[in-house]
Amino acid sequence: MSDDVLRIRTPISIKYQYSAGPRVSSHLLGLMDGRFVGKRCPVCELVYMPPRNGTCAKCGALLGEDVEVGQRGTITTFCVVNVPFLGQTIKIPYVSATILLDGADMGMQHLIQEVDAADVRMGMRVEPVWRPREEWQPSLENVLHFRPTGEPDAPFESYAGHL
Amino acid sequence: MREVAIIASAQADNTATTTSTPVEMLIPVIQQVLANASMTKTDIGFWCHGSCDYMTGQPFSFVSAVDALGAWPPIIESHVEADGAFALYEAWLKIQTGEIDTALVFGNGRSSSGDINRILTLQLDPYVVGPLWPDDRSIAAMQARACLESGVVTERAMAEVAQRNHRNALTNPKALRRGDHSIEALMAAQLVADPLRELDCPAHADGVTAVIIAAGDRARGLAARPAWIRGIDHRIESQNLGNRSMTTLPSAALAAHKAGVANDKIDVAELHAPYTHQELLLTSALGLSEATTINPSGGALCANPMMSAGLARFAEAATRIMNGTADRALGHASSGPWMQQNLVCVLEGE
Amino acid sequence: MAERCAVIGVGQTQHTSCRADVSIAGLVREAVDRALESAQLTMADIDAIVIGKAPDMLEGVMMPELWLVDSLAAAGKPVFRVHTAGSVGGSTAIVAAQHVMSGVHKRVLTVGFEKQSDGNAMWALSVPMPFGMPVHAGAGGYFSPIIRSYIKRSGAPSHIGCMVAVKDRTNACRNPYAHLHEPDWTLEKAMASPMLWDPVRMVETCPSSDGAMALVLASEDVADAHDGPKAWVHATAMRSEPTAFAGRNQVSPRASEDCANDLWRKAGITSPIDEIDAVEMYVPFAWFEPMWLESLGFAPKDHGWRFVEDGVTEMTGRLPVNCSGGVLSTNPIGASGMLRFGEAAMQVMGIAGDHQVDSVRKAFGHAYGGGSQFFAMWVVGKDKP
Amino acid sequence: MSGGTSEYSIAADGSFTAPLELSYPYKRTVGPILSRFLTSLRDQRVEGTKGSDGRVHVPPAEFDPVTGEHLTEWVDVASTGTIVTWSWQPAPVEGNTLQHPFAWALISLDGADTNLLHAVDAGSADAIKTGMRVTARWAAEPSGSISDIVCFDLTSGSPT
Repeated sequence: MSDDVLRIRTPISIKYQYSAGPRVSSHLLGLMDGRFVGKRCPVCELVYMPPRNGTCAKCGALLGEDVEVGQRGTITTFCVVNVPFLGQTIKIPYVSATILLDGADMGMQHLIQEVDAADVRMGMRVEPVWRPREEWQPSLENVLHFRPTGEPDAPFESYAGHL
Repeated sequence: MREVAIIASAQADNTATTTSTPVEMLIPVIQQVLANASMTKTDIGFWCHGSCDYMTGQPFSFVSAVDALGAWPPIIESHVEADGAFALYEAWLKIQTGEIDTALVFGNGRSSSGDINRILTLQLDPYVVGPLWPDDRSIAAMQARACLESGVVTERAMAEVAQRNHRNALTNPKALRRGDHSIEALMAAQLVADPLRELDCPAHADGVTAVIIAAGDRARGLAARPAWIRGIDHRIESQNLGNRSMTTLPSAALAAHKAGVANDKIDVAELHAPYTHQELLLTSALGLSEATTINPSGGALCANPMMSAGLARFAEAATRIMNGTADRALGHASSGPWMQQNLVCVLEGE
Repeated sequence: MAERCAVIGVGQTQHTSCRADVSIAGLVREAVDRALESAQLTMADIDAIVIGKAPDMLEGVMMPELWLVDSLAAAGKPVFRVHTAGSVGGSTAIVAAQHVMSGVHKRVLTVGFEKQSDGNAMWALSVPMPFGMPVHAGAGGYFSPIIRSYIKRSGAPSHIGCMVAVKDRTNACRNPYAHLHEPDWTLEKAMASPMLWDPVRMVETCPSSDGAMALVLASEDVADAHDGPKAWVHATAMRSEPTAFAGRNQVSPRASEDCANDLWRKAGITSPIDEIDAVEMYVPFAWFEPMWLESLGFAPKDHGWRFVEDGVTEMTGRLPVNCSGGVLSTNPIGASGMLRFGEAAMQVMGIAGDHQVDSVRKAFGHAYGGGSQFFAMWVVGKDKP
Repeated sequence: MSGGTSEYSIAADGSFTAPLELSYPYKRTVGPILSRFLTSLRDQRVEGTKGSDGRVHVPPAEFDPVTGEHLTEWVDVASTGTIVTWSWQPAPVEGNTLQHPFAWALISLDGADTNLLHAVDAGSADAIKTGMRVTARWAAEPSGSISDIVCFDLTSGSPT
């Protein structure tokens, strides 16, 4: 009875209109201008870059003033990816790291390239490599990846509180 | 059973579309309900949230809602993939266990992100019903015709429901749709899903509702006139559209019986009936009489923020108790095609 | 105060990557029928049903509890749906227990399920949001940096994760329902397993499973009248904290520590390592076993890995952890938490078969979800609380 | 780029918005009962299961909705039936079997005790009435799905 119907295809397609919300507009406009613009929480005064969905989760408060943070940052922690991940075109192994940009209080995830995966370290200083300006969109993907700056590593204490 | 009462509520203005993120919509309402109760987040023993991923198309969408609570230090919190009114039920249960004395419950929904009538198709049998893609409005329309042809409702009665709710909404600043329409105009309006007309169908909206409940003397200390939950129960019935009464709501009738609706006169009832014919079915299933004022807020016909509309009914009913305009009120929430699931709550003043 | 509540029925499905022989309803009923049988009850005896599962997008059915009503003969009953991410199975069992502890119901059926093979977990777990960052590495990419932080902080040797993986995969061979039955793992072989998300090896990750777990919870009078094995609920606890904020400790989230402390206090437990006889812990990546041992108060800070290395968490050890094979061997997301809670109850009831630990008086069930931010735990025991 | 970022637009309040489409090809294992029902449909036959109360369920119930027992007894039913109720779909949506205006109807198939939800190709809302007789229109290339019945056609003759 191998001819029996055992499995059916039931494709589901729903179209939505997504909105990033007004509070991240300055952040996205900044990215379209090659700058990292985060926001400060009016309560705890910590700087969120990126400003997530416009809120400080710790305080349950709407984020306030814009704060442009530095282009350079520190790798707080990372993982070396050896699995060809869904839709991922980068050749493995590659490094996905949490990067604490100078002046920001929260790390963000991005790629580390132009260095052997085995040489990536917690504390390593990195800088962004931007796509050609004409390709810029309102997205952190305007940054192709981060690469080492060659500066001395940041001491563990300087980012221990951000692990 | 411990005495539990609704002591405060807050709602966002219902809107047709929203650009704010769900979290940005939540924060002002959470802060407002706390302010209305003169409480701070540290006074809340338990937080419970009702929402649905398919409203925004984002899996785990409720996770970011925790960002709106300032959940630090960590909180006791839970989530139901349902209307916020079911979150209130979970909180009521938790208070009954004695573990907590206060809870903040909230529901948020966004009907404007996608085609809500299509999204609701995903609630149906995924093998032999959903794949045909019948939309929510068409399904409601089949029920409406069965009710009309069996004489359970009339076109005029449906028009009167639409007229009353839209008139009531004139005094509800939160409502999305309102107006003073003549029966003739309503009955002459174009059919959008024969036999349904536009104003027979819910005003799908984006909205947020938050409610605070508290036990016994804690409630008395927090509100001048708490809305005491004297009975609360929810029941479900078969979803099978082909093997189910189209003209009665047995699950609503049973929930009403368990909640003790008939024990005394109901002054005000806030019903989560998305379509006009469904309000008529529900009114009879709940055993409500002419003596009961139905939907002074305009109900779901004038603002139906999915996953928040039911809790909004509870908030509206409680408000009538708390401001002294009613002594006994009924709050109702429903879910599923043809109001498959019904939650009934009887509120009383002291 | 709370009414007493006991688990009097436990039932789970055969778990595998694709249960091609059943529909979603058939999968759910397989677990439910077994739970009812062990509780010596029928569907008609059940007062209320509490259903838990992870994102509806995994199967593409919105609020599936609604259309499952007929398959559960639930018309006329209260049916309640819980969803708290990966912790959902645990949260659902707790909400079900509250249906009894509140005094509202006497016989409550709860079930957690996931039919992941109908879709693809990756879809639901990583929908690319506009303006967002692309997911560079999936769940492993999210959790392995946290594991790296733990390793750096605790000074754990690199083979600890593999030791946990070998233990759980070996334990799973004693559990007929487990998804993975791989008897021939050795530490050497595990260390040679491909490094997917350095420091996480393939052997240290969990599978994607179809499966369901169901429990029958009963009030004190019903449980007393039940002549089969039972596990009394001694305490339950839940805690949540936000996914991400500046300065958050993701290795040992405060919500985890607060939840455990609250649980031990409610259960009257002063020394978890001495008073808990069996642990079913939510370990989707092997390294989380030592991390949770510390966070939950079983091991001193930075010593969790020593417990693993010294065999403390082996089935024959002082604190047997995941004798069922755990999440590392079976992972139907919506059911995984309830599997932990249910397996803990099975140890107390003495019905765990070949993975039964001797003379278990108190067992611990644990689940967590989201970005290590939602926690649900319970302690069940042989004696009334 | 993630999601529909490249198709972004900016709202009045400065919010960036973009389309987000959830589009997944779910493949469902159907289990023994639905397998037999769908296999029969592919052969242009309609079968239902008999409930513990003797009522015939079409589409088949895997479990009795009242007692919960596993249902295993099969009954052949006709591919003709009577309209129990209907509504009009003026604007078909993606996924509907008909792409021109049609009626949704609950149909009582001859020999069944439950009603089947399907489309009726009635032409216009004026042409359809409750109680009318209908006949299944089979798909030219059946695939073993509910869509093997493309829709139902009104059969000549007045309402029964």
